[in-house]
Amino acid sequence: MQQTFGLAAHKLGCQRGGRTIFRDLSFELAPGQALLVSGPNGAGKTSLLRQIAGLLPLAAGELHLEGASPDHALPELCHYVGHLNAVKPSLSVGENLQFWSTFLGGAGADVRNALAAFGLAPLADLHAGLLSAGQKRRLALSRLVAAPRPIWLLDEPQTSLDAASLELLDAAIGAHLASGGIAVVASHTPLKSKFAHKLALGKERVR
Amino acid sequence: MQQTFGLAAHKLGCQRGGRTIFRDLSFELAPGQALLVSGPNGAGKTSLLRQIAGLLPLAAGELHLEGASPDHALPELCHYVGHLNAVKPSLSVGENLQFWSTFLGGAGADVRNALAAFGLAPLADLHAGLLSAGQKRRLALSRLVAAPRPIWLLDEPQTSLDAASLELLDAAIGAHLASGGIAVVASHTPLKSKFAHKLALGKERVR
Amino acid sequence: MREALALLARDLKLAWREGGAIGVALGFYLVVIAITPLGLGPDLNLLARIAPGMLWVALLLAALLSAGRLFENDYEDGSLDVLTTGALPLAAVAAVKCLAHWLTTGVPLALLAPVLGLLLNLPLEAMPWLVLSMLAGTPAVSFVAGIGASLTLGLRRSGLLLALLVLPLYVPVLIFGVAAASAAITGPASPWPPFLMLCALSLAAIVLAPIAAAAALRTALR
Amino acid sequence: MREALALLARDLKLAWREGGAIGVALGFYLVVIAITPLGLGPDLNLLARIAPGMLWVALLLAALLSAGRLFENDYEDGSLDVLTTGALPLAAVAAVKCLAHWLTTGVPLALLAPVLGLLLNLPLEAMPWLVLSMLAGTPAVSFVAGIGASLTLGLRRSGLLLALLVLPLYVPVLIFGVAAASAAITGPASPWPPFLMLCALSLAAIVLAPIAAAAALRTALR
Amino acid sequence: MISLANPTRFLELAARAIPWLAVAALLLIGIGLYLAFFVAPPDYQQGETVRIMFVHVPSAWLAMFGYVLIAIAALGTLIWRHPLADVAAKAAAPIGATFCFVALVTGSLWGKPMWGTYWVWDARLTSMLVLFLLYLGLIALWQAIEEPGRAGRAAAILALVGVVNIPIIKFSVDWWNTLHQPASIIRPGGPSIDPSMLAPLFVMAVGFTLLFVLLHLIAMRAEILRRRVRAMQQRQIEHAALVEA
Ligand code: HEM
Ligand SMILES: Nc1ncnc2c1ncn2[C@@H]1O[C@H](COP(=O)(O)OP(=O)(O)OP(=O)(O)O)[C@@H](O)[C@H]1O
Ligand SMILES: Nc1ncnc2c1ncn2[C@@H]1O[C@H](COP(=O)(O)OP(=O)(O)OP(=O)(O)O)[C@@H](O)[C@H]1O
Ligand SMILES: [Mg+2]
Ligand SMILES: [Mg+2]
Repeated sequence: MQQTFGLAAHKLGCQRGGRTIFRDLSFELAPGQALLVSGPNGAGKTSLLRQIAGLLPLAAGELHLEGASPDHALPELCHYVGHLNAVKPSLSVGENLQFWSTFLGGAGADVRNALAAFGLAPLADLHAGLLSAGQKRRLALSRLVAAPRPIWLLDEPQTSLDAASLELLDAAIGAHLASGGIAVVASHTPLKSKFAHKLALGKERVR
Repeated sequence: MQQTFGLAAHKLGCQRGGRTIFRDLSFELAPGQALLVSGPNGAGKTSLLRQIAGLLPLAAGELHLEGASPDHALPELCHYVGHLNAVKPSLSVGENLQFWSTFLGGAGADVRNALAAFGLAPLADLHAGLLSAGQKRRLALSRLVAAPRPIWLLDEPQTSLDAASLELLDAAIGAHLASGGIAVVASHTPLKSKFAHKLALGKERVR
Repeated sequence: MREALALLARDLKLAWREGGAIGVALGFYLVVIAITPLGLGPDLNLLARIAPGMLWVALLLAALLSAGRLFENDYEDGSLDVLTTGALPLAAVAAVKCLAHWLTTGVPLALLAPVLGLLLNLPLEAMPWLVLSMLAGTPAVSFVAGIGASLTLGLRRSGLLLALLVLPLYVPVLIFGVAAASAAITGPASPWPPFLMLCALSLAAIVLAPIAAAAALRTALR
Repeated sequence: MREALALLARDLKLAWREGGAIGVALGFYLVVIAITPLGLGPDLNLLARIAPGMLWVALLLAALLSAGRLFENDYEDGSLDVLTTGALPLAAVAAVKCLAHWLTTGVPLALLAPVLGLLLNLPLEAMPWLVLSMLAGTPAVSFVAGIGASLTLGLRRSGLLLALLVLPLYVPVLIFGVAAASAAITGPASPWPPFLMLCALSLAAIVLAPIAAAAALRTALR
Repeated sequence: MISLANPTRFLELAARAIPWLAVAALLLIGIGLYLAFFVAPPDYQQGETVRIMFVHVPSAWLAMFGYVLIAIAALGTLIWRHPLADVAAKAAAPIGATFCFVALVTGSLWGKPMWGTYWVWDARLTSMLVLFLLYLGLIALWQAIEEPGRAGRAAAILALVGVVNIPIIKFSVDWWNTLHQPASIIRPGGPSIDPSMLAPLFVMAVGFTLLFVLLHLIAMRAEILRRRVRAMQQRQIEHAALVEA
């Protein structure tokens, strides 16, 4: 990990289609800390992650990076792994990851380790279209390792992962935090990795 | 629940793209019993469910319904809730369920209860496109209640459900079994409902 | 039966809601007809002469391209999986969806044709036959498109591939359709024979296409 | 830069893999040209006269319809979300994707045109100018299509809607393109002025379209 | 049938047949060309260019033959689930398309002297062109679908839909335009062309047919082997996976 950052949110607000999803949301993450975002369906977990990734405008409040020179744009420091996997069925598993690695600014070398990190190495030459749900998910997660970035935004990363892969995921997150990275994870089911902060969204919202 | 059936599989085999996913798979489910299918990613859980639903041809073995008159086709007795939700973004939540209810042979009346059963009643008039991941999932699950069918095939039903919704799911499955129904559930994470049988796929397979 | 009606109702509703599919097909039709004279030059006699042909070709394209996603959406969001578990046979499902496509595309296009005919100064007396022939021919268009759509299900670029597969099959419809319309203009031949041929084609398509489509859908789903 | 090249390479690879998109566009072009005479009648002089127009219109359709899914696939599978987090500005991403579209569609179509010209017995001496004008004009086609594709992102039936939005924008390209080609046939006017106009249009599109497209993509993603 | 159903068996037979076919085809075509160019007289109205016919007509026939072959194979795929039917169809498509293309090119080359233009929208030319388009569609579909199983079945369905349509198309196109001279070889009244032309024409026809069969066998063999390689690679991948799991 090159440089480490802190991430702070101050009184964030989120609106979608005119409805206020949440407001006055604040948190601070020092390097090496992780935030667990939980909450009922529709509480706004995905929305929050998309705001951090710069995909959704902030309705209120601000986000800022501590220890970042002005030329650092927040989204370019983030890995966003959403509900969708960003996997191309007609490319091989290896080609998929290779592309993302280069595009997200990783060194090509990392690809093999990244696949190995999620037990996909043996499937490297398989068409990604043939992967099962969990295998696709793991391919998406391997992006995290293939291109080192200080901030990870994970939206229900465990979706359809088997026990063994969960271990691998925890290991990856652990390593990332250890090296001074930051992780924001939206999840319903608990993860082993220790979270410095927990954020429970929308207790009061429509379930 | 109108009539109850037993479901028996004898030495099932599954092939996809020339590869044998599993073979010699057998189980018997009496009315009111449930089967939990577990196994690593790529073990063939989805494939098995699709075979029972008649979406995937049996490479070997046979499936049969006990207590069924010949004019009963297996797929028409099954509810299939797969990885995808079969939700139309441009229809309202209510319209979505209403359609499936009629199409799958339920009485229109059931719709409201079905929505309530998964805590969607307040969202009935919302465009389904605006639903969050878990809300969509719950809409898909509410099909189960909206049109009574003796056999439920659920592929990782818990995906992105919050704790409260998990309760509702367990309750629904329980009621279904109690009324003599059958359920085959593929899942990585445990469910409260008691399963008469467990099937662990592909211990040795590609992870 | 209830199932079939429910499905039909849903598809009509979706066609209406999702980006006003109908309006879009009509718009495409309009635009294609409108830009062609720009390509061909403004000579009115020339335009009048080729009008029926242009109108039919544009109609085929508009109908075909809107057919691209005939099953696609249901396939991508998993609805098709569930549709196969209904009491309605898959062939019937396919037929209903093609019917919905005809109602939302074929009919409006046929009814719009005369207006565009004016742009290409098609003689007025030709209009009735133009519309009639189109109403008679478009069912074949929609149902054959259904076969193509089911064959190209889930493939990328399916739109063009679909056209490539299906347009050659439209040759008879095109020929008889144009013949009927232009016979009404130029005579002396009566427009009836080609018109009846169109009806025959449509009937055949309505009967046979759903079967082929259903078979194709099954292979796409496994 | 590495990013841009990687993206370009990926898109070309996908275009190649996913249903041989290139071949399909060409096939579509061929089919449209092949069935039109069935509508218009076999008169060779007539066909020769409208040949440049036909070829251009068909090319516009082929290019446009293949542009339908320019961003669609990346949007549906979540790739677009990740593409925005790259170091490459979104406008550059859009530009690269349009460029890939031009390489995989515009260029092959332009090169195929003369062959189809034979079918419409376009005089041989017109061929070079036809191809040149098409090569000069198709970048504008691809990049403008990019705007349309981004605007219609995520809408159903986007293909037709796209055509509806974009075809009017193509009017200038169509007019100058046809002018260049037919000037070469009939004379006396020189084909140069329209040709240079085409180049100008393409340059403008290459500069401006990506910015508009990027803005549209942002709104589609929120 | 049974014995052929086994690809291995088929490979052996093919391997044995191919050399003989090659020799026979080349021999016949050689003779045919000799007759065509040095024996057959120039046509009194068409002049020397008539010699194109000796390539043109057989290729045109084989183009049609190819599609029929594919359709039959399609039945094999859909009804009898014959393992080789799919391979046969897939292998036949490009070959048929090529012959179709040759017919079109020779035809239009022929057209230049005859009609002063490379192309006329005559009934037979047009329907030939449509046939070519149908071929393109089939090939495109095979290309577009990754999984061999689905590709085979889809293409089979399309091929059957195609054969059902071809007569209708032919009829409509004839109806549309009946300028081209009527088919004068295949017709109830029997051949009406000068025998001195008929002989070489038939030699060529037989030679081309053998050539078609030859190419088809080679293509089928290639396809079978390609699939075996594919399967082997998959097994390797799985094996690797098992080891690491
Ligand atoms: C692309 C161009 C052409 C195509 C696709 C085409 C198609 C065919 C076909 C399918 C046949 C064999 C079927 C049958 O004999 O009934 C044939 C035969 C023949 N074609 Fe063509 N044709 C083309 C151009 C021409 C031209 C330019 C001529 C010049 C006169 C011509 C003259 C003939 C003759 C004389 C025969 C053999 C006698 C006969 O069957 O009538 N064809 N052509
Ligand atoms: N069309 C296909 N062709 C070839 N192989 C396929 C195809 N679809 C899936 N597979 C393979 O079949 C195996 C089983 O897939 P399946 O989706 O049933 O796994 P699963 O148990 O559902 O996994 P998950 O828990 O990740 O959903 C996987 O290894 C996958 O690679
Ligand atoms: N485009 C939109 N317009 C209006 N409302 C929207 C839109 N997208 C989402 N919403 C609403 O915003 C709320 C938050 O959605 P979001 O996806 O962030 O929830 P979530 O916490 O991720 O839920 P889940 O756990 O199910 O993923 C939901 O109630 C949803 O209905
Ligand atoms: Mg979410
Ligand atoms: Mg699965």
